[in-house]
Order: sequence, then structure tokens, then C-alpha cells
Amino acid sequence: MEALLSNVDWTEIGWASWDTLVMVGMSLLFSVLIGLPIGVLLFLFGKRQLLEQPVAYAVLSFVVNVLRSVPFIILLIVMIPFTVMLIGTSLGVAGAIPPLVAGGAPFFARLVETSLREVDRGIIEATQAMGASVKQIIFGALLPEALPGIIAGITVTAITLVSYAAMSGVIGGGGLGDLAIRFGYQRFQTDVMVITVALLVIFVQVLQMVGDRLVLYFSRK
Amino acid sequence: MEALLSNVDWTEIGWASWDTLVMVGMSLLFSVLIGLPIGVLLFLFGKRQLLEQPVAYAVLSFVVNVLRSVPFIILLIVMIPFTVMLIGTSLGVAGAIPPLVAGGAPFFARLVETSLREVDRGIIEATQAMGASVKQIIFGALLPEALPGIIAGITVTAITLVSYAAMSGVIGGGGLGDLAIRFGYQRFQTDVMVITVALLVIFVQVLQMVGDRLVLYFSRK
Amino acid sequence: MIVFDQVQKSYQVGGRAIPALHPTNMTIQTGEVFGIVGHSGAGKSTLVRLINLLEPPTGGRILIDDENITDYDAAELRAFRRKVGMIFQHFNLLSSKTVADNIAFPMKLAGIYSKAEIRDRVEELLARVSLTDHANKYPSQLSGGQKQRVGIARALACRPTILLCDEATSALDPQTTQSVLKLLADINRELGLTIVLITHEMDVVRRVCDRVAVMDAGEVVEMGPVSEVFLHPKHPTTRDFVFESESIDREELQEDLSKADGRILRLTFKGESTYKPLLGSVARESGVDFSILSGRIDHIKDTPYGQLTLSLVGGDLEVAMEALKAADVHVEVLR
Amino acid sequence: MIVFDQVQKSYQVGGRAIPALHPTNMTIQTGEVFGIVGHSGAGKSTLVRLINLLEPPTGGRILIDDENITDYDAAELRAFRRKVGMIFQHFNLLSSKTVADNIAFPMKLAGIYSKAEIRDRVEELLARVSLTDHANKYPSQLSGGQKQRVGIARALACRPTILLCDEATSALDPQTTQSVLKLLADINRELGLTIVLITHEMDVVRRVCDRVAVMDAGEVVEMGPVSEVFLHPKHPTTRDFVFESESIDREELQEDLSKADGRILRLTFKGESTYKPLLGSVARESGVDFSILSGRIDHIKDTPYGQLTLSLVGGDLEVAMEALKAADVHVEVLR
Amino acid sequence: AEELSVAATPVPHAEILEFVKPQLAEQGVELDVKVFTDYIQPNIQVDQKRMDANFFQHQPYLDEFNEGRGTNLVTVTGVHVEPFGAYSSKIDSLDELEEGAVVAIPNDPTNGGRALLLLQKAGVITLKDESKITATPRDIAENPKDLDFKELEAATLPRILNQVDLALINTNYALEAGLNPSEDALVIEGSESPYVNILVARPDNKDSEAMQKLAEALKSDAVRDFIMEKYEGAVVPAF
Ligand SMILES: Nc1ncnc2c1ncn2[C@@H]1O[C@H](COP(=O)(O)OP(=O)(O)OP(=O)(O)O)[C@@H](O)[C@H]1O
Ligand SMILES: Nc1ncnc2c1ncn2[C@@H]1O[C@H](COP(=O)(O)OP(=O)(O)OP(=O)(O)O)[C@@H](O)[C@H]1O
Ligand SMILES: [Mg+2]
Ligand SMILES: [Mg+2]
Repeated sequence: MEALLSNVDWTEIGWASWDTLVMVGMSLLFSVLIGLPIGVLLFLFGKRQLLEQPVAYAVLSFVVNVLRSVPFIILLIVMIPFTVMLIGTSLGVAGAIPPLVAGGAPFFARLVETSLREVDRGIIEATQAMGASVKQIIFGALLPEALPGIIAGITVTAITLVSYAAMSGVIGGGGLGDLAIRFGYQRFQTDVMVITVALLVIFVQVLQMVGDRLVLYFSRK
Repeated sequence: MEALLSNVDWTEIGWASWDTLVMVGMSLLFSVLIGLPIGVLLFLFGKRQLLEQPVAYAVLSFVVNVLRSVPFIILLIVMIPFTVMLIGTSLGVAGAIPPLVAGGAPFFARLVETSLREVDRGIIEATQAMGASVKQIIFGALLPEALPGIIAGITVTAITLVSYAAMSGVIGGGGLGDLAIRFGYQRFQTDVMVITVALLVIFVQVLQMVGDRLVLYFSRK
Repeated sequence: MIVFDQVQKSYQVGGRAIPALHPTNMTIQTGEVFGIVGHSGAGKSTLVRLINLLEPPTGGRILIDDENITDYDAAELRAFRRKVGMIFQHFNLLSSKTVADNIAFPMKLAGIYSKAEIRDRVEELLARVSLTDHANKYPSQLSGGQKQRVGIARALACRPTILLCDEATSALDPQTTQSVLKLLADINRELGLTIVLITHEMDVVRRVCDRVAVMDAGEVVEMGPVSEVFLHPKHPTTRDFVFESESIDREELQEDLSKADGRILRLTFKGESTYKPLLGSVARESGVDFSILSGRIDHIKDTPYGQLTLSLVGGDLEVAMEALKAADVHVEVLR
Repeated sequence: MIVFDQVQKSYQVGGRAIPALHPTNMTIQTGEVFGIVGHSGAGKSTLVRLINLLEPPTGGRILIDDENITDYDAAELRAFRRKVGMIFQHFNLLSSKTVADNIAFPMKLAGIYSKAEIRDRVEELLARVSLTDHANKYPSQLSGGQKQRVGIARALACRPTILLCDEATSALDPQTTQSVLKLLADINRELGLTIVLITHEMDVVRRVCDRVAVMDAGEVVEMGPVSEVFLHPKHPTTRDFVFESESIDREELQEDLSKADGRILRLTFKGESTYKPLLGSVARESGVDFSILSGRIDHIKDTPYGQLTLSLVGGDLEVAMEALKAADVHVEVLR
Repeated sequence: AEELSVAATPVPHAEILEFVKPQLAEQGVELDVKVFTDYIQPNIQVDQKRMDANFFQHQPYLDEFNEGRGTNLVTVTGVHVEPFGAYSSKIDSLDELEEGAVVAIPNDPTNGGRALLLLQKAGVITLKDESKITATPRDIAENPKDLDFKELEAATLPRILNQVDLALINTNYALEAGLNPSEDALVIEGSESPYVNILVARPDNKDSEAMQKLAEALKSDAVRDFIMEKYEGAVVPAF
């Protein structure tokens, strides 16, 4: 056992776990905060929808697509000046968060758009007939009705961020994924790789289970 | 102009575009072929669903989660023996496809699961009442009813595969994303980076527009 | 007052515009209960959904209290809709909210009610539609009629001045229907609520409507006070509805008539004459024997009316006819 | 033959089991049209959904043609369900299929029909429910009644031997209802189809049902031939329904009675006596004058019946009563 | 104490820095080692004064970088060489390379060009520009055996050795993967290699006291012994 895990530095793994937690947690928070309104706008501006606005839709959709097309590593790099401006550094865990958000928010926005499209038109109509403003329709009807789908979207986004975060080693981000790449891939320390991947699996599994629970809890159909 | 794009080798960019197309196209095809049934099973085995099977669900969900937790670079590496077994090589464009599928299929499966959950229960019941087998319910009712959501899921998966494919340089996969990283980033040829990223943006934009069209076309609600 | 001025509506189906409502002129008075009947697909729902602009008209103007609502901007339209309650054919309840929250929803949207007011009003409405026990259920846990009652309570929550009902009692049993109608009639009387009511149940029209419009294939083919339209229908579609409501299918009628002997008359009484002991005295005076082939004595809103199909045998027919006519009874000779 | 043997059903609401159907015994004969009436939330839909096991019972056995369907494995259950058509309260049409494809769907599922057979049958059914013009529309482009007719056509597509109708005509106007009922009655007569029919319209029960069950709060409180149950209701709930169907609200009745003079009788005729020229001759013989306060002459399925509330003034009351009774009329003295 | 932040790749640079950390601490210099797995950021960070120095590259790469990015980073001192070698699981000498054999080389600019230069030195190919250190397969002038070059990430190469005829692998990766450079390499760079790994800083801090203390420490005998003992020939001291 000792020999088997000879390369494993548990303190480092502890820190890496914490880093992953912080990176994923913070970037998920901001991805949701930024992606949700974008997703709602994408939905509202879409064809045959409440605020049908072909031009606004095209522009927003284009911006989202640009962020989604740039390979994440490139995103990490080209965002550096912006990241520095925003939070004072582009290094480490903190520096990884803005690019993660830049990758996660447009992704989540698309999932939100898809969920909102599933909301029964009759319900939107009924809310309109009550004289609700667009804002009230969003918060009173659209979001509550689409909640299970949106939560499932948050789960998928969280897990995607876990795998994005693994690439943050490029800018010294660290975390479990980076550890797996640095030791497992570049240094051929399979034991470290197995342990870190196992921790990642556990982390993802927990995220998924919590997500599934919440989806079930909020499903009223 | 000449000087501005002095580093750009258009033949190479042409090839890289083709490589990206092939990698994304093929891996999308297989991701959908494999992810769709997994997504359907995840849905059917889920709580309060047609074939409620807590154990089968847990196992399947776990496998999906494992594939989703492993950082893509690690996946590229650990899959090498399997890739060689499957298609005889783990190098280049062909070698990139199995890991891309391993990353894309579970991702798509989750999106399918979410879409299917939005299908009206009454419709499933009506189909059951007609004496439909589970297979008939799936193909006759579930999939057609969830089609717009599933198409939106395919679009999101395709775009995610584009960004995964950028990492395939690790095993010599190539493609536009890899070109952007190797030349634009590592060799400071900003012109190459701009061109390749622009091509990626166009590619993603086309994918999204086609996806949006299809979603609209199949939306009957 | 709701005025339709050449209002029309077509839907796009496969690229072609299919008219669902031909140009229509119509006036609904403030405070009246206005019924709309018509065959399935005639355009009733379309017409009602135009009143609060859930469907934008493809032509014409809609005036509500002399304001052209088709000209409204978004804010004006919202303010207008706040005063209009709507009960949907398919209920359209929010699946994510409990029964109580569904009813409270329009009040919350209005933003002018205190928490306590909302709670009290919801409780009151729940009691009115007998759903107090189900307050915390979600719509998916309700029976069809229970869902419909939630929709009714929700439409009434903000005390609207206009109420649009699209088959508001179709999923309800007769007693529940009756209590809902009573509720609507009470509000109509007390607060002058204008009610526009689509229904397939002629009893409902008879019981609560002041005026009725009959629609057929996208057109209003007959319109007028209920007693007028029901007792003296002019358009074939209207006759269909009225006969149907008398349970007299034409074929059946033919059959019965062929079995019966003698003269066959259709009598229509209205108002107090309905309760006069007429038939007995006529029989005595003229010596005719009569049997009732079909018929009904009932009310239209608060006016009693009766319609009987009789076969008369023997005696002096002329005398009998004269006596009936003298007593203010409308007589039609069917054979 | 459908037999319920102590069948019960409860739903889980917030962790507690709420009974929706108390243990029930019941037999529905093959080839009969069996009506179910009851107040909203009484458990009618629940009962019907138990018949094809859309809801698994929480207790008891359901026997269909002497086979215990609760014991069926998946394949047997599927084979059984193929023979049972169901019309849903909320239609449950597939939004992704056209009208024609929705109707063809159960035939495709059955897998025993050729393309041509399916096409012909769909065309025939479309014509029967008057939707030929709408064959290529999607459900979202239909009116409420049109959707319901698609549901009806779909349920009939595979020529089932049992048809479950959950308020199958609630969204239809009287004429369309009538033509649908005629369609059902024809199939019932020609092919011996067993029909279980939930409805809120007493006319529907009267017109097509052989027997009827009245439900109240999860229990079947009265059951029997329609004429029996309708003309001589025993349970208070049944009386509610029957009185309602006569449009005689009890309050109204009290009011009318108080205005009328003399004796008040309620006469019930059944069969041929309905058409006898009785009233006139009685009036002549006994010298009484009568006015009809309310009432109705109509059919229950193919049997004519009548129910009249009369007030009698003057003359010899005893003689009149005797004459009526002698003519096989059921007489109730109300005042 | 004075603080000195240094960006480094994990092996062996960060390890060597960690080794001298206690020694420097005694001299009043607190060393802060930040590990990077990337070859661009360490230079950028130093140039933008967010870090003081870096230790991961060799001189040719630095020159290329300075030119490409317009930076002005300077060498403080050379420390070690990581000799580059060619390995195969199929052949025992470069002469056995067949027509159209598949050759895998790293796809990053530092190592890709270096691999081609090594092949040129072994007489297998000729480059258009014989000393271009960022050469790619596009820059090959003569390729008599018509070799099929595959570019992969450096750390992947040992893992696909059995799928190709020849792979050019950094010694550190070869070692990690259990290869023995002195025995298994068909050809390997000598210690005269121009690719000495260097400590890099900016002109303004290159002569600072702390920086000089670090440079001295890296060239100490203790470090020499540490390298020899720990890396067994995969890393060779260059002082
Ligand atoms: N899924 C469910 N969960 C909890 N309670 C339910 C559920 N479905 C029905 N109920 C309750 O069971 C009772 C009977 O419902 P059911 O749908 O059988 O009524 P119904 O007689 O068909 O009424 P209606 O005429 O209004 O359709 C109702 O009180 C209803 O609230
Ligand atoms: N969104 C739509 N697209 C196309 N056609 C439509 C649409 N909505 C309604 N129609 C058509 O317009 C006509 C009128 O529909 P409407 O819903 O007004 O009928 P209705 O009188 O309410 O009928 P019902 O009593 O069956 O509810 C119908 O023929 C229907 O098929
Ligand atoms: Mg309608
Ligand atoms: Mg029901």
C-alpha cells in the first residue's frame, strides 16, 4: 500500500481538492448569474417568442457562439489582460475563475434557452392575460415552470466546469484535474492520477446526485 | 495584407478545417448514436419513470459520471490502448475520435435525459393505454415529442466537441483548434490564431443556426 | 361596453391564411352576461381571445369603453388586462404552484394587494369553489373539475370588470356548474361585472345569459336576447341548438310524429301564461283529447317559459286553437 | 364482463395516503353502455383508469372476462390494452403528430394492419368525426372540440372491445355530441362494444346508457338501469343529479310551489302511457283545472318517459288521482 | 526577508528550486516557486513584472520568444541540459528506418524543432534553414526516406512508442515512462547541446542581490550532486 501510493502527497491532494471546489463553486455561481439572464434573453428574442427580435437574437447568439467556439486554452490566454483588470491577477485559482465563467456562462445560457422553450405556451398566455409585465412573466411563470430543466442544466454546467478547470494548470490554476495532468500525464505517476481522478469522480457524482434530487423535488408535472 | 498574414499557410488551414470537420462530424455521429440510447435508459430507469430501476440507474449514472469527471486530456491518454484495439491507431484525426466520443456521448446522454423528462406524462400514459411496448413508447411517443429538445442537445454537444477537439493535439489530432494553440499561442503567430479562431467561430455559428432552424421546424407545440 | 368593428382573424396554416373569424360587428353591453354558442371549430375561442388581445386581430378595431385597445401600447395593454379575468378552455394552471398559489398569482402580479388581503381573498375563493381541502395540492394532483375550479377562482381573484369564460363549466357536474353559475350571476348583479361566456350547455345560456350570439363557420349568424333567440330561432344553426336543447332531435321528432294521431301543434308560452291552467280548460271547452309528445317547462333566466308538442284528437280543433291563441300562446302547426 | 372485487385506490399526497376510491364491488356486462356520474373529484376518472390499469389498484382484484388483469405480466397487459380504447379527459394527443397520424398511431402500434388498411380506416374515422379538412393540422392548431374528436377517433381506430370514455363529449356542442353518441351507440349495437362512459351531462346518460353508477366521495352510492335510477332515485346525490337534469333546483321548486295554488302532484309516466291523451280526459272527467309547473317529456334510451309537476285546482281531486293511478302513472303528492 | 517569485515547470526545474529554497532562506531570500505546465505564461508573467524570474526554458527558445513577443527578457545563468533522444520499439538503429516509416515528434516549438535538428545531425533529414530551432516538418528540405512525421504533445510520445517506428522524446518524459536514455536511445544529444536550461529575469532585476544569490545557489556543488543523483543522466549539469 505504502509503495503503491508512494508518489501521493496527501496534503497536496487536499489543497488541490479545495482549489477545485473553489474554482468550480465560484465559476458556477457566476456562470449561473450571468448565463441565466443571457439564456432568458435568448429565449425571449427567439423566433415566435415573447419579444421576438431577430437582430438582438442574432447579436446575442453570435457573442455566445464566439465564446463557445474559442478553445478553452485560448480563452484562458486571451482573457489574461481582462482577468487582470477584473481581479488584479491572472494567476492561480482566482485567475482561473474569469475564463471559467467566460466558458461556462454561454454554455449554461444555451441550456436555459432550451429549457424555457419547453414551457407550455398556454401558461405563458394565461400569465399574459393577467396583465403581467415581461419581467413578471419571467419570474412568475417561466422560471418556476422551467425550474427542473434549469437545475438539470446547472448540474451539467457544474460538471463541465470541473473538466474545464482541469485545464487551468496553464495559468497556474491548480486543482485536482491539473494534478492529474501534471503528475499522471506529464510525470507518469499513475497512482496520483488514479487518486485524483477518483476524487473527481466522487465530486462529480455528488454534484449529479444533488442535482437529481433537486430536479425530482421541483418536478410537479 | 501579405505581410499581415505572412505566417498563414492556407493549405494547412484548409487541411485543419477538414480535420476539424471530420473529427467533429464523426465524433458527433457516434456520440449521438451511443448517447441517445444511454440517455433514454437513464430516463426510463429514473425515479417515478417507466422502468424505475434504482440500481440500474445508479450504475449507468455512475459510468456516465466517471467519463464526465475525467479531464479530457487524461481521457485522451488512458484511452490509447482501447483506441488502438478499436481502430488500429491512436494517432491523428482517427485516433482522436474514440476519446471525443467517450467525452461527447455521456454528455449528450444527460441532455437527452433532461429533454425526455419534459415530455407530458399524459402523452406517455395515452401511449401506454394503447398497449404500446416500452420500445414503441420510446420510438413512437417519447423521441418524437422530445425532438426539439434533443436537437438543441445535439447542437450543444456538437459545439462542445469542437472545443474538445482543440485538445486533440495531445495525440496529434490536429484541426483548427490545435492550429490555434500551436501556432497562434505557442509560436506567437497571432495572425494564424485570429484566422483559425475566426474559422471556428464561423463553424460554430453555422452549427448553431442549423440547429436553431431544425428546432423551430420540429416545434409543434 | 365591448364593440367589435369589422374585426377579423385568420391563422397561418402551412403558409396559407385560413380565416377563423370573418369581419364581425358586435356590441356587448357593460354589465350583461353575453353567451356565445356554436359548433366545434366555429371560432368561439378565437372571438373571445380577441377581446383581451391574446390573439391580435388581422383586421378591424376593438373598442372597450370607447377606447381602441388595438392601439394600446404595452403598458396600457397590461393595465387593461388587469381588469379582465379569463377562464381558459384548457385551464392553463401553473404546474409549479399549489392551488392556493395559483389563485394568489394574479393578485401578486397586480402588486397592489397586501399579504393579508391576498391570503383572505384566496381563502374566500377556495371556499367558494369548494377546494379548501385541496389548497396545498399541485395541479397534477387534481381531478379535471377541480382544475377547472382553480381556473375559475384565479380569474375572479382580482375582481375583474370583464370576465371571459371559455367553456368554464365543461368539466363540472351539474350541481357544481350550478353553484359556479350562481357565483357568477351574483357577482354580475352586485358589481356589474360584464361576462362573456362560451358554452355548449344550453341550460347554462338559459339560466344566466342576457343575450346570446350564435356562431357558425367563423361568423356570428344570430344575436339577441336569449328568450328571443331561443324561443323563436331564425337561423338553421340556431334552430339546431334550440331543438337540441329541447332534446328534440329532428329524426326522433319525425318518428314520434308519424306514430301520433291527429293534429300536431307546437305551443310556446312565455312569462306568467306558462303557469295558467290552460290545457285543462281548453280540453274541456273544445272537447279535444291531447297527448304531450315532448316538451319542457322551465326558466330563461328569471322568466318562466314552456314549449310543448301536442297531438290533438277529436273535439273541435278550431275552438281549441282560438282559445290557445287568445291566451297569448304562440302556436305553430307541425302537421 | 368487467368485475371489480373490493378494488380500492389511494394516492400519496405529502406522504399520506388519501383514498380516492373506497373498496368497490361492481360488474359491467359485456356489450352494455355503462354510465358513471358524480360530483367533481368523486373518483370517476380514478375508477375508469383502473380498468386498463393506468392506475394500479392499491387493493382488490379486477377481472375482465374472468381473467384477473392485476396478475397480468407486461406482455399480457399490453395485449389486453390493445383491445381497450380510451378517450382522455385532457385529450393527450401527441403534439408532434398530425391529426391523421394521431389517429393512425394505435394501429401502427398494433402492427397487424397494412398501410392501406390504416389509410382507409383513418379516412373513414376522420369523416365520421368531421375532421377530414383538418387531417394535416397539428393538435396545437385545433380548437378544443376538434382535439376531443381526434381523441375519440383515435380511441376507436383499432376497433376495441371495451371503450373507456372520460368526459368524451365535454368540449363538444350538442349536435356534435349527438353525432358522436350515435356513432358510439351504433358501434355498441353492431359489434357489442362495451362502453364505460363518464359524463356530466345527464342527457348523455339518458340517451345512450343502459345502466348507470352514481359516485360520491370515492364510493359508488347507487347503481342500476338508467330508467330505474333516474325516475326513482334513492340516494341524495342521485336525487341531486336527477333533479338537476330536470332543471329543477330545489330552491326554485320551493319558490314556484309557494306561488302556485291547490294541490301539487308529481307525475311520472314511463313507456307507452307517456303518449296517452291522459291529462285532457282526466281534466274533463274530474273537473279539475291544472297548470304544469315544470316538467319534461323525453326518452331514456328508446323508452319514452315523462315527469310533470302539476298544480290542481277545483273539481274532484280524488277522482283525478284515481284516474291517473289507474292509467299506470306514478303519482307523488308534493303538497 | 526579501521575496523572490520564480515561475517554473514541474520537473526538474521546480524540484531544483525547491532544493535550494532552504539554503536561500538562510541567506535571507524567500523563494516563492509557482509551477506552470505551459511555456508561454512564465515569460509573460515575468515580463509584466508579476513575477521576478522564471526557470523552464533554454536560450534558443528565449531568443525566439523575445523576438516573437517583443519582450526583452535576459539570461541570468545557465543551469542544466535535458538531453533529447530518439527511441524505438521496433528498430535498433537509425539505419534500419524503412521508406515511409512513421516518426513521432513533439508538437511544441521548443521540442519540435529540436527533434528535427537532432535528426538532421544524425543525417536522416536536411532542413531548409539548418539552424532554425523552431523548424516544423514543413521546413524539411530533403527527406530521402520519405518519413511520415506525426506531431504530438511531448508527454504523449512515450505512450505511443509502440505505434510508431521512431519517437523523439525529451529525456525527462523518457525517464518517467521507464525508458533508460543511456541504453535505449538510438541517438541522443550530447552535453555540448545548445539547449542549456536557463534562469531568466528582466534587465531591471537581473543584477539584484537576491537574484544573484539565487544564481549562485543554482550553480553550487550541492545542486550538481542533487542533479546527478536524482536524475541519473536524464538531466546533466551545465556548469
Ligand atoms: N395524482 C394524484 N395525487 C393525489 N390526489 C389525486 C391524484 N389524482 C386524483 N387525486 C384526487 O383523487 C380524487 C378523485 O379524483 P378523480 O380524478 O378520480 O375525480 P373525478 O371524479 O374524475 O373528478 P372530475 O369530474 O373533476 O374529473 C380527487 O379528490 C383528486 O384530487
Ligand atoms: N393556432 C391555430 N392555427 C391554425 N388554425 C387554428 C388555430 N387555432 C384555431 N384554429 C382553427 O380556427 C377555427 C376556430 O377555432 P376556435 O378555437 O376559435 O374554435 P371554437 O369555436 O372555440 O371551437 P371549440 O368549441 O371546439 O373549442 C378552427 O377551425 C381551428 O381549427
Ligand atoms: Mg374553443
Ligand atoms: Mg375526471
